[in-house]
Amino acid sequence: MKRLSLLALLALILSLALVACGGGATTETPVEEAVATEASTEEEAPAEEEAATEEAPAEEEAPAEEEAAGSMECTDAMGCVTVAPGDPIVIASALVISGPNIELGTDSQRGIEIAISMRPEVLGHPVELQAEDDGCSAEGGQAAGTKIVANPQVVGIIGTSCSGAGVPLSAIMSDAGYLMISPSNTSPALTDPEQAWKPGYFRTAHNDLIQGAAMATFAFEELGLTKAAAIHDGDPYTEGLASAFYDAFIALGGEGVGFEAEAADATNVEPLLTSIAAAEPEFLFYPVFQPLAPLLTNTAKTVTGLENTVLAAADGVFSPSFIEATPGTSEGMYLSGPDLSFDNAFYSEEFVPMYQEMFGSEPTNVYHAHAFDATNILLNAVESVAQQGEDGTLIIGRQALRDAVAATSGYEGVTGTLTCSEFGDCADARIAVSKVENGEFVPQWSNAE
Amino acid sequence: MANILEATNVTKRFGGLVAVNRLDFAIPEGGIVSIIGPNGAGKTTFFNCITGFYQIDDGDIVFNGTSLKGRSPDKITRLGIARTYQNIRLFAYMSAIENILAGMEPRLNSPWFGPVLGLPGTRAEEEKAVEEARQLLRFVGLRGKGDSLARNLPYGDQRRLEIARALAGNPRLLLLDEPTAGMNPRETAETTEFIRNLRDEIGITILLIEHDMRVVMGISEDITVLDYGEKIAQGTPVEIQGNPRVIEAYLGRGAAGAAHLTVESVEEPA
Amino acid sequence: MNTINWRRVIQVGLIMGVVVLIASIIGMVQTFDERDMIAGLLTLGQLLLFAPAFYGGFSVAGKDERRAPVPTLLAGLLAGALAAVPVVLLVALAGFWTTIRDYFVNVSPQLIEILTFGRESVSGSLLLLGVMAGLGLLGAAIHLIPQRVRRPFINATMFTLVFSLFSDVPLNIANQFLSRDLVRLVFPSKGITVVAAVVIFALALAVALWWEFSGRARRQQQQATITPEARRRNSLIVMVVSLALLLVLPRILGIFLTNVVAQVGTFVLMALGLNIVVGFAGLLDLGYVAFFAVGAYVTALLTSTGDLGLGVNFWIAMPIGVIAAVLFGIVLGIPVLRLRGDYLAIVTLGFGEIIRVLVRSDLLKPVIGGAQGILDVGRPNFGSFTFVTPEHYYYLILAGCMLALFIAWRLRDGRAGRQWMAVREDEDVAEAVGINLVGTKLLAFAIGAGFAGLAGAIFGSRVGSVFPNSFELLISINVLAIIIVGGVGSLPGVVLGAFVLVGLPELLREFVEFRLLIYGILLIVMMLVRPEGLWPSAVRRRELHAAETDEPSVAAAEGPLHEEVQPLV
Amino acid sequence: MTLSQRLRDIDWIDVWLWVFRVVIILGVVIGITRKLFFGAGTTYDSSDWIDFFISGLSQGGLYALIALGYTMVYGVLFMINFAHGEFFMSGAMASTYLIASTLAASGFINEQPILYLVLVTVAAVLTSMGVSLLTERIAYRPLRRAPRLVPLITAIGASFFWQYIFRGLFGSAVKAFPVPTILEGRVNVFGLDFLKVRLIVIIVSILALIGLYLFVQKTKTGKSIRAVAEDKDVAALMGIDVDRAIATTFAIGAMMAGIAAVLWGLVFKQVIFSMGFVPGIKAFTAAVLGGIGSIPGAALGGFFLGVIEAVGPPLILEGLGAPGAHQLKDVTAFLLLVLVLIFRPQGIIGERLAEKKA
Repeated sequence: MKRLSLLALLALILSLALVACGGGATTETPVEEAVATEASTEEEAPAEEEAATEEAPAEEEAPAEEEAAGSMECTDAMGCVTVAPGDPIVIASALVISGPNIELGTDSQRGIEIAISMRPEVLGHPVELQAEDDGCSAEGGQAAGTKIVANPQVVGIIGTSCSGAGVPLSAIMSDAGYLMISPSNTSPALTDPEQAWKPGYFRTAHNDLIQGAAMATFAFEELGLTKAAAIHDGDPYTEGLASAFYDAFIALGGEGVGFEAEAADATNVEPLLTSIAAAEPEFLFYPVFQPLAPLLTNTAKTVTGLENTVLAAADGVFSPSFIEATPGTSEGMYLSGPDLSFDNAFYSEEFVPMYQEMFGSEPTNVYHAHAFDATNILLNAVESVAQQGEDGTLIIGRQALRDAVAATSGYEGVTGTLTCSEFGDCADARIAVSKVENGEFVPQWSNAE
Repeated sequence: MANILEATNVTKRFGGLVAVNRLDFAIPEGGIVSIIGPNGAGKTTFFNCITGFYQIDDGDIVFNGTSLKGRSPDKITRLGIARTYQNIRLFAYMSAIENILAGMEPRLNSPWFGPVLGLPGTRAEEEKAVEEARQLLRFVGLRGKGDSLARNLPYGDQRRLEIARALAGNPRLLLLDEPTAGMNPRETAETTEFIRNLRDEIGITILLIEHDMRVVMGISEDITVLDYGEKIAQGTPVEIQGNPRVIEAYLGRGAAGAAHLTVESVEEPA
Repeated sequence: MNTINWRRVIQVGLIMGVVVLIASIIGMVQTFDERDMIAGLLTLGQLLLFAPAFYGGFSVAGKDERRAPVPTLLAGLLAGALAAVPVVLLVALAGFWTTIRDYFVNVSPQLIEILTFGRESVSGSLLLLGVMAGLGLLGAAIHLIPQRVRRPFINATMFTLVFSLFSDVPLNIANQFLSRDLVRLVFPSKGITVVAAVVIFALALAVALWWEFSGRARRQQQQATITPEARRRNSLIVMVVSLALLLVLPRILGIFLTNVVAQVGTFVLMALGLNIVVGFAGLLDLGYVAFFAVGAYVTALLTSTGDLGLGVNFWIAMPIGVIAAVLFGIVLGIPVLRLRGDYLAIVTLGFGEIIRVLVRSDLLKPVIGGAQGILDVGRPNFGSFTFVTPEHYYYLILAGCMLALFIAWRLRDGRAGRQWMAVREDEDVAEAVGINLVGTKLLAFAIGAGFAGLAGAIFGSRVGSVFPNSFELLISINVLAIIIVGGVGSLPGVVLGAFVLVGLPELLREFVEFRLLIYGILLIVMMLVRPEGLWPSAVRRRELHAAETDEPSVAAAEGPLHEEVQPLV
Repeated sequence: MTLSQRLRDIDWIDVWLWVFRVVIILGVVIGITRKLFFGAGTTYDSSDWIDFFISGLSQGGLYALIALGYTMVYGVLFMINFAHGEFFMSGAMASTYLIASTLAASGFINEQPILYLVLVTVAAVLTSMGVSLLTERIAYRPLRRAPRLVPLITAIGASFFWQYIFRGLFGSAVKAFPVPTILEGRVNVFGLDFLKVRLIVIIVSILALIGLYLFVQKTKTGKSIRAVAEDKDVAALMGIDVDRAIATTFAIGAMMAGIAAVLWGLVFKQVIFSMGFVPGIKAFTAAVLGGIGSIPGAALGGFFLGVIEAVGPPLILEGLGAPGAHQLKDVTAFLLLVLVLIFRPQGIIGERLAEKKA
C-alpha cells in the first residue's frame, strides 16, 4: 500500500513535469509574442499601476486581442477583459459557502444565481458564475481573491460575505484592477478611505453605522427608552454594530449603562446578565449569532432585574431557526435588519417565488436581495461600457467598468433606490425593526419612514 | 586520605515513611566503598539524594568541598559525580555512540547555535568528542558496536555501555547501582575485575550498591550496611561478615544467634 | 483458499456498509457529489460511495496467491453487496418515514437521488446494490490478475483518479502554457472529460507497464551496486534540481497555485518549529498558535499604516516580531516546562486559549484593535520594489522555510539535537548525565516559537490585515496534525504533511466542512496504523518498528529496556 | 562568597515564578479591594452577589459531573481523555433530537414531566455510554501499551471525529431543549431565591457524586476498578478482567456525562454540536484543580471553578477596571489551571502523584 501510494505520487509529479515541459515546448512562440504584446500594451497605457500588476491577464488576452485587433483596441488605463464570440461573461463570487456562517453565503449566492437566470444573456453572451469561498476569514478572503484574479476573464466579483474576508480581498482585486460589490459587508472600515477602502470596492449592504443608528433611534425615540446596554462577542461584525448602536444611543441623549462582551462559545451567561441587570437597562441590544444569541435570550428571562428590559438583536439571527431555538423566550423581542418589506411587487411576486422554485425553501437570510442587486448593477455596467465587435467580441475596460458602477445613481433595485457614494457605499440604507409576535417576525418600524 | 564525599545526618522522608534516617557517611578519595542492606533499606534512595534527584530533608552532603544540598542533578553531575542505574536506563533509541556523547555533556561547552553558524570551535569539539567516545567504546569492550541502537545490545553490553556513558563525563566519583544484577557468574567476575581496574587505572572513586556478596566482599574497602534507612554497621568486609546486627537484618531476629553470615547465604535475586 | 471465510466476509462487508452509511447520513456523499472528477461519469461523492465496496471485495479476497477463482469472486461479490445493504435500508427508511429529515438533517431528497441514481427507490436501490456488488467482485478479481500486470493496473487507476480529483493543478499549469481552447477540451468546468480520462489512464498504464517490465529489475540492480560517492552525487543533483524547480515554480503554477503553495509554506514554517518542540524535544504543545499570533500582531502593529500602527519598515519589524515571539516563548516556557507530558499539553492549550480570548477582548482593544483587527499591514520592499503578489510572498516564504529547514537540520545533528533526544527519551537520566532540563527544553520552545513568529509576521503582511479569528485553537491542531501525519521528528515529513493537510484541502474546498472530521480520523488512524507518519525520520522508524525489523539479539527485545523507556511522540 | 557567586547560585526560574505569583496575588487583592471598598465599576447589592454565587455553584455542579469522567479515566489509565467532552455532547444531542423534541411535540412533556425526564436521561446516558465505549474500544484500547502521548493524540482525533459526526447527523443549528413547565420559575429555599433548574442541578450533582463515591468504595466493581488503578498487572494476576474494568470506568464516566447533559439542557435550554468542547476543557481544569484521580477532588474542583468563573469577573476583573470583564472569564479559568499546575500539581486536595505517574 505504501509503495503504491508513493508510486502514484511519483507518477503525478512526473506527469506534471511532463505537462509543464511539453506545454512549454509547444507554446514557446505564443508566450514570447504575448510578452511582446504585453510590453506594447503597457506602453499605450502608461499606468498608475505598480510594477506588481497581474501578468496572467496580459498573457491570456494577447492572442485573443490579436483576433479582434482589426476592429477594436483596448484603450482602458487598467486593461480590458476580452470576451470571444460564444464565450461567457464570467463573474465571480466570493461568499462564505462553508463553515458555521454558511447560511449567510449560500443565501447571497442564490441571489446571484437568480439574477443570472433572469438575464441569461448580456450582449449576446451567456453569463457564467465562478463561485469561490471566502471562508469568512482574512486568509479565506485572501485565497479566494487570489484565485479569482488568476482568471483574467472575470469582469467583477460579487462578495465577500464577511467584512473580515473583504479587507484582504478588496486589496487584491484593487491592485489587479478588478471591482467587487459586496452584498453583506457592513464594516464601516471598508468604505472609510482612512482605513480599508480601496478603489474598486462597492457594496449594496448598509454600513453598520446606519443600522446601529437606526436601532438607537428606534429604542430612544420610538420606544422612548433612555437607558441601554449592549453586548458583543468579539466578532468584528457584532463588535462594530454593538458599538455603533451604543455610540449613537448616547449621542441621541440616552444613557449607556453597560457595554459588555462575552465569548461566542460561552455557556453560563447568567453572571454576565446579572452584572448588566445591576445597571438596570431598559433596552438590551446583542447583535450576536447563534448559539450565543438564543442563550442570552433564554437566560435573560430568568435573571432578576431583566424581566422588563426590552431585548433586541440584529440580522445575525434574523431567521426562523432563532425562533425555534428560543420557544417563548424570544416573544416580544426586537430584531433589526435590512428592510425586507420592500414595497415593490417585484420582490414578493416574482423574486421570492423564483427563489422557492429554484432552491426549494424560503430565503434563509436577508442578503440574497443585496446580492441580486449587486449582480444587476455589475451586469448593467458591463452592458454600458462594453465595446462590441462585429463578430460579437466584447472588450470591457476595467477602469471604465469601475467608473460605470461608481456612477450608479437612483438605480431601482429590490432593496430600494441605490446610489453609490464616492467610497462605494451604494445601499439604500433602509433598516427595519421587527418584533417577534407569536413566533413570527412582525415588521414594526423602518428608518425610511 | 581525604574524603571526597561526606554526608552528615542525611534524612529523607516520603510522607510518613523515613527512607533515610540521620545517615553519616564518607567516601575516601580513590576508594571503593559499598552500601549493602536488604530490599527497601534506602540504598537507592541515598543514591538519589547524592545525585540530587531527591532533595534531602535534613543534613548535608558535601562533595569535594561543595555542598550538594539544593542543587539540581545536572549541576551535581557537572561537579564530577556520575551514576548508573539498577535497572539499566540507557537512551534506548539512541545509538551506543550517541549515548556516550550524551554522557559527555559535562565536558562540552560549544554553544547550541554553533552548528547553525558552522563555528570552527563547535566542529572541532564535536570531532574530538566523537573520537573520544569511540575510544571509550573500545575501553569497555564495545568496539564496532557504536552505531547499534542501545536497546538492541545484549544485556551485558548494555551494562557496560551504561558505565561508559557514566565515565564519559570524566567524573571523580562513580556511583554504581547493582552493576552485576542479572549477570551470570562469569560476567560478574569480569565486571568485578573491570570495576577494580577503573579505580586502579583511572583513579576514580567508586561507590557501589550491590546484592552479590562475592562482589561486595571481593572489592570493597569499606562497607556500610543500611536497614530501614539507618546505618546499622560499617567496617571492612571481614568486620561486616561477623556483625550480628547485619545477620539479624538479613535473616531475621531468630536466626541471629545461629547463623554466621556467609557469602552464599545472602545471595538473592535482583 | 478454497473455501470462503463467511465470518470475515460478513464482518468486512458490514463494516464497509456502516462506513458508507455514515458517509451518506452525515452529508459527505452529497457535498462531495458536487465535485466532478470525470465529467458525467464519476463524482467525488460516488467515489466515496463506491470505494468501500471495492476495498471490501479487495480485502476479503485475501493475500493468498493460489486461490480458486470462484470462491474468491463470490466472497468479493458478497462483501460488495453487504456494503450496500445499510444504505439501501436507509433509502427504504426514507421512503416511508417522510419526516426523517427533522431528525437527520442530511438525509435529503438529493442524497436519496444520488443513492438511487435518480431512479425511483426500488429499482434505484437494486441498481445500487448491483453496482456495489459488482465493485466488490472487481475488487476481488484484482487478485486473480498476475501480479506484474496488477500493480501497473492499480497504479494507473489511482493516478487517473488522483489526476481527475486534483484537476485544478494540471488545469492551472496548463493555463500557463496552453491556449484556452485546448485547455477547455480536457478540463470542462470541474474535473476532466471522459476522453481525457481514458487517454490519461492509457498513458499512465503504458508508463507503469514499461516501468514494471523493463525498468524495475534493472533499476533495482543499479540501486544495489551504486557506490556511496555516486549516491552522494545523485542526491546532490536531486537537491540542485529541486532547488531550481522551487525557484521557477511560480512560473509553472500560475498565481492561484502559487498562493496555495505560499499558504502551505506558512504552515511548513510553523510545523518545522513545532517539530522541534514535539518531534525533537518530545514536548507536546497544544497552544502553539499563541506564538504565531505574537509574531503576526507585533509585526502588524509595527508596520501598519493605520491608526494603531507605527509604520515601521517590514524588514525591521519582522525580526522584532520574531524576537517578541521568542521572548514570549521563554516567558511562558519557564513556568510550564517543569511539567511533564500531558500536563504540559494541557497548560499550553490553556495558554493558547488565553491568547485567543485576549486578542479579541475589549481589554486590549486600544492596543491591538480587538475584534476589528489591524488593517493596512505593511509590505516588505527593496527600495521602490514592493512585495505584493502571491509570487513575491512565495519567495519570501520559501526563503523562510529554507532558513528554518537549515536551522532545524543543523541543530538536530548537533549537540542540541542530542540533548533534545536524550530529554525526550528519559528526562531523569538526561538530567543525571548533566543536561540542564529547563534550559534544553526552553531552547526548543524558544526556537519553535521563533519559527511560528516568523510565519506569523509573513502571514500578517501577506494577508494585509490581522484579525483575531485567524488565531484559533484549530491552527494549533492543524500544525500538530501536519507533523503527526508527516512523521514526527522528520523534516521532509513535515513538508509532505503540510502539502497533504493544507494544500489538498485548499484545492478541495468541498472538504472544508469535513476538514476537521477528516483530521480526526487521520489522527486516530495514523496512531493506530502508522504512528511514524508518512515520511518517518530514520530514528523514529527504528523506534517504532525496532522490535519487528532488526534483532541483533533476541534477548534485547525482552531486556529491561523494553518496559522502561517510553519515547514520547 | 562573592557577589558574582551568589548571583550564579540564584535560580532565575524561581525568581521568575515568584514574580509571577506576586503579580497574580497583587492583581487579585487590588481588584477585590477596589471593587468592594472603592466601588469600581457597577455596584452590586448582596442579592446580586448571591445570584453570582448560586449561578456559579450550579455551573460548578455540571463541571463536577463531567470532571468525574476525566478523573476516573486518568486515575485508571493515566491518560487525559480529551474526547470526554464529546461524550457529554453526544448524550445531549441525541436525546434532544431523537427523544425530547418528539415528546415535547406530542405534549407528553407536560403530562408526564417526571417520566419525560427519565426517558430523556436514559437516552442521553445510553448514547454517551455507547460513544464512550466505542471510542475506548477503537481508539484507546489498542494503544494501551503505547507511549503516553499517543493515546492523547488519538483522543484529540476522537474529539474532532465525534463533534463533526454529530454535526453531520443533526446539523449545525441550535436546537431548543424542551423543559417541562413545572420546572420554570424560581423557588425559595432557606431564604435564598433559586431558579428551580439551578437548584435541581446542584442537588442532583451532589447526589450523583456521593452515589458514585460509594459505588467506587463499596461495590465489587468499584473495588476492581480501584485495583486496576493501583496496578494493572497485579490486578490481572488477581483474576480481575482489566479490559472490563477499564471499559466500566469509561462507561461510568460517560453515565455522569449523560446526566450532566440533561441537566445542561434544563439550565441552558439549547444544544449544539460544539457544546462539548469548552465544558470538556473546563471540566478537565476542574479535575486538575481538585487533584486529578480523586473523586471528591473532581467535585470540589468543579464547584470551585464554577464559582470562580461566575464571581471572578465582576469581583476581580471589574475591580481592576477591565472592560468586557465577562469575556475574560475563560482567562480566569485557564490562569487558575496554569497556576495550580505550576505551584500545586497535586491539586487542592489531591495526593501527591508518585514519580512514575507524574
